Amino acid sequence: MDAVLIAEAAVNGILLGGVLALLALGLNLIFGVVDIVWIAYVDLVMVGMYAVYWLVTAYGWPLPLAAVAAVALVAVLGLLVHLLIISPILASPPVNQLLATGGLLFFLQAFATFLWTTDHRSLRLALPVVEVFGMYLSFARLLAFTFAILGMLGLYFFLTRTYIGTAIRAVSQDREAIALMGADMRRVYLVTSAIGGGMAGLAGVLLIIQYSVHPHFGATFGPITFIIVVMGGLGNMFGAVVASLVMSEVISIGGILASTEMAYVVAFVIFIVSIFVRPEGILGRRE
Amino acid sequence: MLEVDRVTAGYGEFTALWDVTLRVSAGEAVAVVGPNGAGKTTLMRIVSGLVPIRAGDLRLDGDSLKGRRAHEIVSRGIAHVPEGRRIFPRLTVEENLKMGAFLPAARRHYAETARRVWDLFPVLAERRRQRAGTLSGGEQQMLAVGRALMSRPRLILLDEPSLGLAPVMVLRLFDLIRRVREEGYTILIVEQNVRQVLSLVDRAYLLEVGRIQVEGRAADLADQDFVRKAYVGI
Amino acid sequence: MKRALPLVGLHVLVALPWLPLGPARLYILHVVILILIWSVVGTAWSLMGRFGLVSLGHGAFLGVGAYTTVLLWNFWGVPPWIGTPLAVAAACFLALVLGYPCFRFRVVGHYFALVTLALGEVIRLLIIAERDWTGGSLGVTLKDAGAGAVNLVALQFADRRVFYFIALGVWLAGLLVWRWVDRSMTRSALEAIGEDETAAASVGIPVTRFKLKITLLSATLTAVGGVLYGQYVTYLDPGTLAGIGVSLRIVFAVVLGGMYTLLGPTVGTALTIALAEYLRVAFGVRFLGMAETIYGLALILIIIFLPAGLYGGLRELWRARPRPLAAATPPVRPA
Amino acid sequence: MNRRHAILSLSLACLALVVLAAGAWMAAPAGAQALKGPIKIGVLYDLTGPFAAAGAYPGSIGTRIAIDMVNEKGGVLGKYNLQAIAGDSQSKADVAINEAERLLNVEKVDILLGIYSSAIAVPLAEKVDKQNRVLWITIAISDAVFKGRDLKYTFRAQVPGSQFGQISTRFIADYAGERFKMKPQDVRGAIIYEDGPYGTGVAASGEAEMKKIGMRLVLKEGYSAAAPDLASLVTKLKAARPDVLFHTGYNPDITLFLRQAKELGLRMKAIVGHGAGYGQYDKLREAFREDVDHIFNVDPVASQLLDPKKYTNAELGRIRDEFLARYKKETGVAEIPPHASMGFNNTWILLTDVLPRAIQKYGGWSADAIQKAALETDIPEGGTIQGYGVKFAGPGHEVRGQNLRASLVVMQYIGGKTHVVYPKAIATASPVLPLPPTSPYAAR
Amino acid sequence: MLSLQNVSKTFGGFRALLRVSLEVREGEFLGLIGPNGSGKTTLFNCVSGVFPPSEGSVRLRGEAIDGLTPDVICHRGIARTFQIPRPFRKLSILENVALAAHFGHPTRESDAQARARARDVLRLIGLPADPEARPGLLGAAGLKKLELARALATGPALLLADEPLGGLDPEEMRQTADTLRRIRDEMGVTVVWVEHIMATLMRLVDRVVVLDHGEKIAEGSPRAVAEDLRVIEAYLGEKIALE
Repeated sequence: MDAVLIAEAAVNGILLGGVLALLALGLNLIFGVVDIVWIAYVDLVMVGMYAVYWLVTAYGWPLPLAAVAAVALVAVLGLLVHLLIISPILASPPVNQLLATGGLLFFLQAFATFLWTTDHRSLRLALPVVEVFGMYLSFARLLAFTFAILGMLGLYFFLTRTYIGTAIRAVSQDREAIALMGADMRRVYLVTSAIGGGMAGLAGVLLIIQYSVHPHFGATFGPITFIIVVMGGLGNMFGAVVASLVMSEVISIGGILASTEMAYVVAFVIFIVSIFVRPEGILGRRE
Repeated sequence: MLEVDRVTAGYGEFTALWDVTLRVSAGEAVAVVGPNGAGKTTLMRIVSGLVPIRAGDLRLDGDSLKGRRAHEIVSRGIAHVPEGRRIFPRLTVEENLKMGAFLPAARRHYAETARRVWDLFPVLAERRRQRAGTLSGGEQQMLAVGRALMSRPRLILLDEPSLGLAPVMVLRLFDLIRRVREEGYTILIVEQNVRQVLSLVDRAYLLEVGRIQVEGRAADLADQDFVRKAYVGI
Repeated sequence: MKRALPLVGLHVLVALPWLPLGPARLYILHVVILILIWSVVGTAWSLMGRFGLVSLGHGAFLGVGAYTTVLLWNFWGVPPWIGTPLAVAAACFLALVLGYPCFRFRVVGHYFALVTLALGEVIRLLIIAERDWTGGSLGVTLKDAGAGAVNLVALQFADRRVFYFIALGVWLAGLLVWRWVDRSMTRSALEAIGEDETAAASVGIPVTRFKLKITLLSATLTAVGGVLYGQYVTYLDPGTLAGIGVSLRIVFAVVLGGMYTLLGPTVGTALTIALAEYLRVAFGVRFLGMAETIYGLALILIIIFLPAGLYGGLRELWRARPRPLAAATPPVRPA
Repeated sequence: MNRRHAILSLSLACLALVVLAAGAWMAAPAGAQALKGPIKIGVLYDLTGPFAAAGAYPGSIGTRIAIDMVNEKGGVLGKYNLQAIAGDSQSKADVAINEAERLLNVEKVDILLGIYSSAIAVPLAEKVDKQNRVLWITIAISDAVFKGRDLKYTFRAQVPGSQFGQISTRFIADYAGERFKMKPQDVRGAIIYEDGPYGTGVAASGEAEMKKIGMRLVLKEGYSAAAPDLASLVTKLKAARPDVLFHTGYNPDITLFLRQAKELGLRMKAIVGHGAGYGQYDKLREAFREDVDHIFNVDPVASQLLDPKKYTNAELGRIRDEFLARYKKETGVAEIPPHASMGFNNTWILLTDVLPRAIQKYGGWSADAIQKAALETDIPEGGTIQGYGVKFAGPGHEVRGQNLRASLVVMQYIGGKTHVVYPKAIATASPVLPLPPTSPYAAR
Repeated sequence: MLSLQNVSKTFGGFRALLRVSLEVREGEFLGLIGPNGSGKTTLFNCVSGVFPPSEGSVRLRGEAIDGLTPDVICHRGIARTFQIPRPFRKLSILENVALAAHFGHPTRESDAQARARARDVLRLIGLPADPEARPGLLGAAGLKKLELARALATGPALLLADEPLGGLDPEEMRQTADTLRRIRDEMGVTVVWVEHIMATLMRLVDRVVVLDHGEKIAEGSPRAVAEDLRVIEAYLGEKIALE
């Protein structure tokens, strides 16, 4: 394989990693703060993708406006998920929590099928091709990467510069102590779920410009997102970003050296082994 | 100011406190001493709303706090420095203090309160940008106290502040608590370190196996043999 | 009376192929066979699930079971009589390779679920990646043995009543295994492990070995279910038999029915399959996806309001109805 | 009731039932059929899911139009009305199997007709045939459906997949000297395919043909039609630097591939598609606009492209025009996809050739009557609206049930229109080859 | 019988035990005391195999047992109770104990035998509750007794009892303490007893070992230990020493 092509795959891997990192951060936030794995998290992304798709193709909205609306919509959805599903089972065994969000996954997939059938739908954007040093970079991915980075920066500033954001970080470190500070846990959870939802919405926007959407879209990025979150370490934003980049490189370069499926196999095996060796994540801390 | 009125409480099937009555007046410093497992920490957690009351009542300035959740109790002016410090290790020192001032009322006075805390604990001011987890045990305990002060409380609950600290550090810590007390805060403190704490407070309660055994002025309790007996057994 | 009810049920099941079901007889038989096969898998899953070992990767055992026998037959003509033990062995090997380190390093709860989820995906992706002989993403068809309606060597039968009885037998065997575990010390031990590993170990229960044992048992039964599916449907595809999708489907059917009761998994499986078929038949394309929408919702509601599952929950309610004298044991106050 | 008693009674009951039933079982007859209509036809296509947009849906419309047209004339032979019962296989084989069970055993259809995807046709054929029922395949092309299986009641007038690879390779080889200024042996060909029976079969035939001609195969790679991303495949192709890409796939994957190929700058002299997703020109054009110009597609000819003078009788021309008019009216599309023609034509053959003979000669539309009638079908070249003739392979033949007279053409999309460019004998235009510089995929 | 040599245990940077050496004699009733966080439970965990010691060796009758898993150590004859009762709540009281009776031995007895022995143990411990009831119905005292019954059912030679009196009222305390004594006297089981209720402990044990900050600071007869200045410092604070 030509070195330029490998470099090209590596760069495209980084670009994909940006969006994966965004997804992982959103899930990590919820996982770390509310301590529940939303199995259906990436299916919220699917909803966001559909939202953009329909607003643009059926209602003729301009893409940026549709994007903002989709982010808001999925944020509200995140809020609802927490209110309706998560909060009644906060005290249930982890198994039940996992399964309730799994039920949500079924519901979202099936309801999307019901509403929109299983057809693959894509925005027909005519985006230019970018050529740098003989490498071809997907403009859609560049765009997505840029916005993913902006989204992450936004999250970073929110979490470090605001009271509620700092409280969200604090919750994942000591959920009882934060209540002693006078923070209402219910509110912290709600805000976290809304932000997690918003991140999923943003990821949806960035993915619909690259891929077509269908009701089972969540299945393509769901598993990889979970393993990135766990590998990066709970509550560790930096870890999530690093794990995303590592995994997307494995997938991207593995894909050209073997096949896409084999690359994913390698990624999953790396994950399984890493859980045995370092259950707290590759960059996690031992608690 | 604070009245704990014949309170019974526990976890699951386990009853940790039986019929405990206790009172703290404004401006007073009161200690609860007693051996391990006596229920001291549970008592503190009841006051701050972390453990529900089964029977009895809890009043602040005459208003019942029964059934209130922790964040509501903080807003009434009670700050709890929990056992084991419980600072947020991956937040900076300053962010920890910010969290202490989470209540909107406290937030408005953040700068002013923070200045008082920096004055009280200069070592924290030096390390304000450091992650709290990297502080030494004593510094972490100071941070925990400072963080509690940030909510501008009227009553501070201190749960085993000397636990796990080196002897020298314990001395310094008690000095600091004394200064906090001199600033006019009302204090309810739980301690194993009996001699130290009795020199600090006005009154004390001896709690043994979930029940108040003795109550009295600190100076009177300090010399009594049964305190030693409660601890060492003979 | 209590004995009689299951007995009557069993008689009905045995007689089913000859009951006057009208013109839809063969179709009903087809659906019942599918229910039986998936119930075996669900029962197998609940062997682990009820003790808190929530696997989201049972698709892996299912897929390995089904593909091993079918590929052995298609490529080398190895009959399923030999293929099945090999498939079970392969599934057990997989369970061992994953289970031992998991249990040794105490990977539990969410992490166990996610590790098994990854395993399910690994198997699904491997099946797709090895497309030259597994048929890739769109699946592989079992080679026809030819030679008439009944082929005992190849376990292929034109008459589906034969399959019906095989499925019924395996299903009953699965229930027996479940009950055997339920009635043995093993259940108490696993229950204890599920609640508190440290405490369980401290009274001498070899935790890792027991978890491994139940995992192997579950994997075996799942693989047998996979073999059965392959032989009956004669067509395998990675989406239906491996990966996260089917793994979740198994879990949800069981949770829907209830994993703590003998018939819970079967009831859940029957409900999900019957509902999907009913909606498809009754409404065709108009309500596409409605079946799963309904049971997605049902799942959420059940987990919130009836954590013991539909069957388990109803049974609890039934049991909790006021009973004469002896039943109510007053809480004993220690002296 | 004690335990032993229970077991005893149970086993006795079982035994009794088995004995009682044995008679009924043995005697269960296929059933003599009274000649009373309607003739029930189960029509099974993927009305939803990825295959729907890749051609199954247009195929189902074609089939429906054929049935409507026959019914409007009073039915088969003017007196046996047709009743179509639709099923949706949702682009999933397991759903297809359940739907087939329902159509055959609940709806009691006499004939199961349709099937778009080879992945569904392969398992289904076996199952339907075992139940001694007729499966009439209209679209699925994979050779694996018939090869070596000796199916008695399964028929397909549609072209077999193996021909796709042959004709596309020969087409390129024939034009290599003239257009590429290369010997066919120097042409670098790459084959990519969806990994189901359809793609695999087409790819295998293409590879065999390339070997025969001596063309250089620089990459042969399968991929999952549901793959989330094909960027790595594009990169591999870039590394292999093919002159010609032979691609077989469905709609979603082709869309993804063409998009990523453009983004990543994959350049070639020609892209040749093989039916399915490439046959859905309107969908591709919707997604890529003029980017899809000059891509080739191998398929049975879309009937509107044929010169009516080539039909053996004039009636066929009128039928074709009627079908085209109805299809356009119903869907409003400008370019009718080949799948619509396949759905129509292959249903039409059953309704107007096989069924009348079965009724007249073999006394009805039982599976056996249809089977016998189908084996006697003998339609010459030009005798169907897609131009090919029909003669089914009989017992003992390796692909028993397959139409041996089906044929394919190579089409090219030029400026929004489809033209037949190969075989040269029936070409309506000369191919644009290599890709002109206006194409984003053109080698520079 | 049990011998610890220079046992240390660190968690991350935290030293929970520091070079603790300790001998438990056959048939002894040993009290292990120390303030909160002095490492008593950590010591039990190291002995019973919950985690291996970071350094040092643990020997039972001369055989090294450090690094073995808890079930194996249990089979070797060491049983323990937990400070906060950890009953199996989904099992009945009898099942809780029968499980221990069944699995506590390397050679497992039959289900029926295990149940019979479980009933014996429950009687000995004096747990009069309905044995078919769930542990949830027991109060704090009942749970503490169940802990003890479960440990005892494994048929240990050495019993590590972690605060069996915590949370009991005085009458219950007296009973439980008596039971402990009887376990030693009548069954010949060696007992190591961690307790905060000093009055009771000091009255009953043969010998006391005191831990503070993970180190052994004193050892000897109850009276001697109670008079020990270092012990008083450890419990009441450092003021005397600093004055």
